[in-house]
Amino acid sequence: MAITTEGAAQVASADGPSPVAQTRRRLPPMTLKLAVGLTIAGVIVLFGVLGPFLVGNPSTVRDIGLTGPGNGFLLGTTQSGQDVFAQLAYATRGSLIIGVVVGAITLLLSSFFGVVGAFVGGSTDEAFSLFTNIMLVIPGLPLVIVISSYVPNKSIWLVAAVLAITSWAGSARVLRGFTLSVRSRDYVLAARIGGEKRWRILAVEILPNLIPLLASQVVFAVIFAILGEAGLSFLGLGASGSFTWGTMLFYAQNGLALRLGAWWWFAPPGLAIALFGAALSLINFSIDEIINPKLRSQTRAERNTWSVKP
Amino acid sequence: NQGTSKDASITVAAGDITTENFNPFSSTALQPTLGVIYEPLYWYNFAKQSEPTPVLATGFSWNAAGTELTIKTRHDVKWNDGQPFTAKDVAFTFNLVAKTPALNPSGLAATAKATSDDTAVLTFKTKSLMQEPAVLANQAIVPEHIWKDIKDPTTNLNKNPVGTGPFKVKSFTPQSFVLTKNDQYWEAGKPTIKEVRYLPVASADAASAALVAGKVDWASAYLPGIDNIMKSGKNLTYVNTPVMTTVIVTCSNAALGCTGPQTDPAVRKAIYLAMNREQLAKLAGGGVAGVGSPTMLLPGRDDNWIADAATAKLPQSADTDAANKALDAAGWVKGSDGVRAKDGKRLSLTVQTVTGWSDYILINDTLKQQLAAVGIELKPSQVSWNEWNAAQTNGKFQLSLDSVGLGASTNPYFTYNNKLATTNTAPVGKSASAGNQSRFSNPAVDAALTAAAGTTDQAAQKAEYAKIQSIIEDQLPYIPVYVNSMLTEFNTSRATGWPTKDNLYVLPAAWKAWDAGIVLKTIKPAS
Amino acid sequence: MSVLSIENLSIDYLAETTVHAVREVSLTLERGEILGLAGESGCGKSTLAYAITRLLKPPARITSGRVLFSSREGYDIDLSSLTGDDLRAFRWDKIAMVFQGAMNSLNPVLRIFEQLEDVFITHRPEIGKVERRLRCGELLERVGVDRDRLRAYPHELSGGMRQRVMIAMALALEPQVLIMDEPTTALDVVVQREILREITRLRSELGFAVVFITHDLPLLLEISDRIAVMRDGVIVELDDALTLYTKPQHPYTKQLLSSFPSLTGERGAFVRTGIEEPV
Amino acid sequence: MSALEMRSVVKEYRLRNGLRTTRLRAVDEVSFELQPGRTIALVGQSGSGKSTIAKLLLQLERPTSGEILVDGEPMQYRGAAAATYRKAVQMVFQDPFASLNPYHSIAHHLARPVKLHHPAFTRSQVDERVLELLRRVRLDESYAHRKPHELSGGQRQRVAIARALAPEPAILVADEPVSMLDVSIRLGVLNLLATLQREENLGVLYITHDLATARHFSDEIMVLYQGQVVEQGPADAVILNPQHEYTKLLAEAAPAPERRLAQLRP
Amino acid sequence: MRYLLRKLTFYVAALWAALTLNFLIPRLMPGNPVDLMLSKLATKGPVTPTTRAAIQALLGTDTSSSLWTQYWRYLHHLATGDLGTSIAYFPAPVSQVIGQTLPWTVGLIGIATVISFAVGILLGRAAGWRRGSWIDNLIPFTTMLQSVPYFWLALLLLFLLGSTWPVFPLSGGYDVYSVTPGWSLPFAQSVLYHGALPALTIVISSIGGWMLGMRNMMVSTLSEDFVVTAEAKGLTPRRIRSRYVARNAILPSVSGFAISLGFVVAGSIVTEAVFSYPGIGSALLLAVGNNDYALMQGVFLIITLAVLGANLLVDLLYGVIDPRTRARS
Ligand SMILES: Nc1ncnc2c1ncn2[C@@H]1O[C@H](COP(=O)(O)OP(=O)(O)OP(=O)(O)O)[C@@H](O)[C@H]1O
Ligand SMILES: Nc1ncnc2c1ncn2[C@@H]1O[C@H](COP(=O)(O)OP(=O)(O)OP(=O)(O)O)[C@@H](O)[C@H]1O
Ligand SMILES: [Mg+2]
Ligand SMILES: [Mg+2]
Ligand code: NI
Repeated sequence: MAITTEGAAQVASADGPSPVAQTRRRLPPMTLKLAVGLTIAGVIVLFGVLGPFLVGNPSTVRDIGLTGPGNGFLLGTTQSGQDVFAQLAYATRGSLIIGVVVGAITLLLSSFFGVVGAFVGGSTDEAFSLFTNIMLVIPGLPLVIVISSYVPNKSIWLVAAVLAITSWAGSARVLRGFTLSVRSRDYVLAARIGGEKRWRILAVEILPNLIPLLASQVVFAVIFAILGEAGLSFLGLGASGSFTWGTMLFYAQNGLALRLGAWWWFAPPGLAIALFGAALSLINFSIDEIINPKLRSQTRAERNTWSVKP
Repeated sequence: NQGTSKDASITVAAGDITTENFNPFSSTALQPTLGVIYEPLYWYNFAKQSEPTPVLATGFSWNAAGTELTIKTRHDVKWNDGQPFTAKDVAFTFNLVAKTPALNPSGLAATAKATSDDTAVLTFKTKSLMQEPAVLANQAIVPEHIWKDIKDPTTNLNKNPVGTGPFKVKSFTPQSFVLTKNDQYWEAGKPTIKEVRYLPVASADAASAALVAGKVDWASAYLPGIDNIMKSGKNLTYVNTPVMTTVIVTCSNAALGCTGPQTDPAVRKAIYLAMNREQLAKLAGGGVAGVGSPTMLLPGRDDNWIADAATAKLPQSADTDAANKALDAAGWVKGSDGVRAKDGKRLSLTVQTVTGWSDYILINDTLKQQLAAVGIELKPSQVSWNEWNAAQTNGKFQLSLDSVGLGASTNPYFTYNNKLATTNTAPVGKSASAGNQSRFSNPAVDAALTAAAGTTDQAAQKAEYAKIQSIIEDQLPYIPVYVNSMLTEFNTSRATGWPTKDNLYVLPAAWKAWDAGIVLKTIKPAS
Repeated sequence: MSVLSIENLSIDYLAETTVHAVREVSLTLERGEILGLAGESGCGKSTLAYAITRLLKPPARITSGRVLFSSREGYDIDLSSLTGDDLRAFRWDKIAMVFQGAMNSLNPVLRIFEQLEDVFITHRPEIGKVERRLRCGELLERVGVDRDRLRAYPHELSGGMRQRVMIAMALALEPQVLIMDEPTTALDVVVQREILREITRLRSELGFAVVFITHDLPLLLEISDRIAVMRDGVIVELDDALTLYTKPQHPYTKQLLSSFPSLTGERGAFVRTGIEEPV
Repeated sequence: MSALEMRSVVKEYRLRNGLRTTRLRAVDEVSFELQPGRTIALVGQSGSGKSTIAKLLLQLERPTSGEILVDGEPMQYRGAAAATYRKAVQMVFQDPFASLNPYHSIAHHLARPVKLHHPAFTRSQVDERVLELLRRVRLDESYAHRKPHELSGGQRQRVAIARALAPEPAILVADEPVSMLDVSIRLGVLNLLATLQREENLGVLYITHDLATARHFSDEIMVLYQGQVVEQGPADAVILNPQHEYTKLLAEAAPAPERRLAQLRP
Repeated sequence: MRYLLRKLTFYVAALWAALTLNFLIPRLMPGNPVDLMLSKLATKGPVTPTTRAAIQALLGTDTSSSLWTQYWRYLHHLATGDLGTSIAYFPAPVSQVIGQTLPWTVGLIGIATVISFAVGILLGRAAGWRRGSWIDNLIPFTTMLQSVPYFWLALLLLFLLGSTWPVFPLSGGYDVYSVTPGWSLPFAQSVLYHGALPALTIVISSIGGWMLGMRNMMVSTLSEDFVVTAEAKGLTPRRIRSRYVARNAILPSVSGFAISLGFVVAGSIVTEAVFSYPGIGSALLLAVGNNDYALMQGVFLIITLAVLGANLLVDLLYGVIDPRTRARS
């Protein structure tokens, strides 16, 4: 949210405090927030990757109906006796795939339209930036709703693609702003004078400085995608035939899980999204602090003291 | 806070309240327009096999050629503006429909004449016995003195509807509208409810919340775990009236362009046999689905139309042996992956349903497991309503879950004609919106339908239907699964006399045209 | 008569490795004098200035010493004892400061007069609105900026003008000490010269003492009464300008003095010889 | 390649002021000639167009009108001629903090131009050359693997100069190469340049607003005022005997401790 | 001139692109309104082959003429302010449907957005001002609230505060039983009461963004030189906070706010679905379900205009609130 190009412009001049720190200068300092974020995200990713191998078929129906946790079902069963835990494992995988795909496409598109456009400059930049701005004002959700109601038999890949297409523009704009500022820095000009090829200047001189910003944009895109997919699914327009946190919630809601007291069906997918989103936000806090080192400095309240050591 | 005199007013859950539209010819008219505000000549109860109930008419007769229908209308009926209702209004209504194609979705083509104040004669160009239900029970009668001045009856919103029904409009806002009792109603002592409020309730969740909170008295929504939900509120009851059969529509006719293994009758038969309907009804039907019939009719209600009592009901458990045998005989051989194949083509079928129709999705999930046992691979797919509908009408599907809708009356002719007649289908790629989406075409069936349409003799009709039944039980263009539940919930604290399991005097769904009027004039304020 | 005396002041930055930015510095500032503080970049000049005005931010930490302010009215204040409202009232009223980058010292979204008036509203609430506005105008004119620039936004002024506005603001309450941290770097020589003239003129008019911080030794030699040379947080030499120029004691001072060419002097051997490079 | 010449070069910038755009003439009809082995100092007020002239020479901007001649031929912006030209001209940027990429080591900054200049060099040859360059600006090899932020301003400045010298240019444009440094470091850097210039017959355009060093380190001085060259001539002549008003003002304003100390002396 | 031209190009191109998309997308969707209405009719009673023509006559849809003709007709109608007739709300004109639903959406989501912005900014200001205080430590939690799926939170709150402890009403825009719409106090109270829970859910789930943004900008601004100067001037902390720090820190948020106002209409869909709120989002969903081209196009048009309008507002507003942009490029 708070990534303004202004703040971002400081990356390049963020001089580390001491040589000791230089080897991990580009890595976020390990704080409590980051540790918690990485741990939660790690656990969820692990669950999404390995979980499906450890659980049974999530679609298997059983004649036991809606039952609470226990009896070999860690999180109980749905109305039709499907194992909620197994569904959660597959859903985690599905949602993560959406997150990753959207993250990747957003990265590609926003780098292309934001970074390349700003770097090449001239009419290319004008055109790219016009296109980006138009994509930015074209309302995303309704577009997604309409597109996804158009496409037959939506797979999660498709939902991810649709979400990505409607969401890259914001980060492209942020990246463009920052690239413009980097592009005219003296060291880029120096590389040009030195006779470097253009692509090499882009790849070697400019991109590394964009990494924290790109990382934070991708993290946002992932959160956005997972939430967006959940919202679409809630409206009945999400991926069909595959498990995601969103479709799980949709079926739980359709089955009146909440009203029937089946919290074990309604709560886990929502909490999973919340936890994962929160973990990514925590990670993003740390990335933010690299992008804008000012955020790292300490409290103002400590200032007005004359602290003489005895 | 339910109105001023609590005991005399009830609230009904409506779907979406869109436009203030009480035009009985409009397909987007508000729920109570048909039946509550406007009335038909006769009323048919779909909940059980019964004689038509006279409403605005007191009798009718056909001429021998079946081209002229004479209708006797009721005396002492007044429009709610005080003008008397006569046979002229009936004649005017049918003439209006006949000369305005846009008002005429059921294709009525009769010209009408009032021969006296209580007699109207409808003349058809051809023998039209089967138009009877459409004329008698599916056309709201409108007052001539109002509608003769309406320039465009198709788009008129008719904001102050003048009808003969038990209620009239009191007030309207897009978020709720209120009907009030018609004091001049023709049936003595009815209605006794003073006001009926319609409230938009968009989802099952909202309906259950409103019911439990006592906000609505009458709702029709499929509520999973309905017994639990009914328990959590006070004075709640419900009835289940399964009347619509859930079927797997198959694109069955290769001659009309269908492709896929389901064009082989043996495959359809195998699916029919391998189904464990008990499990399906329990899991997908939520335990409230009814047992269906291979004739696509309703066991119980339609028993007198089913030729062979032995086959009246669908088998409830799976007969895998028979299914395997049928497939073996047709040359489908099991491959190494457990899926059968023939001529290098795997026995793999895609079944489509609508995203979010959770019961149908469950049918697919369950069926997939059940059919795997006989070597059929089922691939469930979920699509939007639009796509599902487009695929089905245009024949771009293999299997599709749908339900058989209500006909014009309980006479099987309407179901069979709709679903099976060659005239109602179209080649793949063309829209078969008239109803025969399985692209089924069989001269014997067509002949039987024509014969049945040409007589009013029920025994003769039954004989024709028996021919059809034996063909479809063999061909299975539609594979019946079960009879889907139709749940209607009531709150008995403000009104009593709602339909019950034992007294199904109507098909009680709140959205059902015509029946709603019967319910509202029958119920009484709770003491 | 000293107006400010710094005794044994040490300041550390508690960063990943502790930086001893200022070590045991003792200094006195006489009433009405210009004290130049010279030294290479990063030697602790700004840190010292910030400590005097109690503006140090964490991770800076004062580890020893104190700063005494002797008021014109005849009382002494130990700056370390000031807190809260006392500290606020003291600031600007007694010691004002002009910061290095004038372009960043002004709030970009407030008009010049609003920022000048702020000082009066806070420190001299008894002054009425009309009078306040009048004084702001006078202040600007005093530093040679037209009165009608009061309504301008900072970005509408040139760098030199902004610097002058800052000086005007610093003079608003007629403080007894003015600290100027590199007020003229980033300005071109002509503008720089004008501002220096302004400061010397105002000093003799109003009689405040100035701490003038810069790394430009020739500049200091021109305007200061006394000069302190700082290196690595320590004041290595402190003397009046003439003595320091003619008889430098510390080798670092000597090195500094030998390394700037004279504008009008002989070109001599100094030119393009590639003398052994310092540092 | 030997000589570089500017002939009535004009550079205009478009400025947006709200919804209007105005034109700013940053360089106005400037002409001069830079010969190998000579130094021209370019002095003037800030904003007078000094850096713009440098950018024009380095093809970072194109003149609005007028022409730049390379050995008497009009400057090429594309093709082989442009490539050889780019190799021959190098620049030291005004700000040593901005001209090094914080992401790369010092060695990277120096190795790239070397590699581009001698594509055939092996890795060890490149390394050797990098160390030689570092030694030349009197930095030992321990600096090679440091990142820019670990260097002082003077050290960075020297790295920037080393980088500019790496492709063995014929002409060096040094844009206020010493403005950020204090006097002691300043002199060292200038002397280094002077030495290299003598040894390699380098043509130098020395941009500064420090008149004293301009006088002592260049053959010729050009005074720029609002984009125009108002005075041009041998260094001593311009400083000691300024003709134009603005040059006089500059000379007047330059710090001259002697003057005041003369007053202070008892 | 060039700048103005560029801005103009942007607005014209964006408008054109949106309008064209608007036109194309519904037409690319599967099914057409006639088939759809037929299928819906079929569930109510029998339909015959002649029905199709009847419906076509009724809806007046032309799916036969070329896309180009349709496109020009569409643009022409738009230019004359004719948005066509809705199918879902047949025979109401689209403009009437929008007129009837838009005020609810703008009222609810608009007010919620304003509240969320105001509270978020105030909290962010406090958090940035006192880093490490309890308010500041709240940030991770408010940010987490943003990662909770909105509808999940809303359903949960609706269940808890609507059904379990009936503090808030379950659905609708006002109490249909006791008040009639109009400019009366009871109606206003009822509307506020019904809007409270939906608004609360929006505020809860969006406040974190404003708060974090403002807080980070506060922190960045705090280390600006002019803040140090203000402190050296001995100004009171309140004055520094409001006139020096917050006044500068809020600038990026203000443009974000204007943009988010533009997305009010678009963002209403899920809220209205959960709370059965009678706004334009519900209308859009209904339109999608009914292949109601005209209504969808109408709603899109409103959304696009709102967003473009908000952008224009930002362009204009920024010149006012940030004096620097008035002169600088
Ligand atoms: N926040 C900080 N954390 C760690 N070290 C710091 C910090 N701020 C300053 N220093 C160090 O303290 C020393 C003194 O810094 P200071 O800013 O006082 O120097 P200066 O003499 O004003 O330099 P300049 O002429 O460049 O303004 C420097 O070595 C600097 O690196
Ligand atoms: N890219 C640009 N766009 C618009 N104006 C520019 C641009 N570059 C420079 N200018 C303007 O051109 C004029 C000359 O700028 P230039 O950078 O050449 O000055 P300079 O003499 O190098 O100043 P300094 O001594 O401060 O470095 C200035 O008024 C500057 O604002
Ligand atoms: Mg400093
Ligand atoms: Mg310059
Ligand atoms: Ni130590």
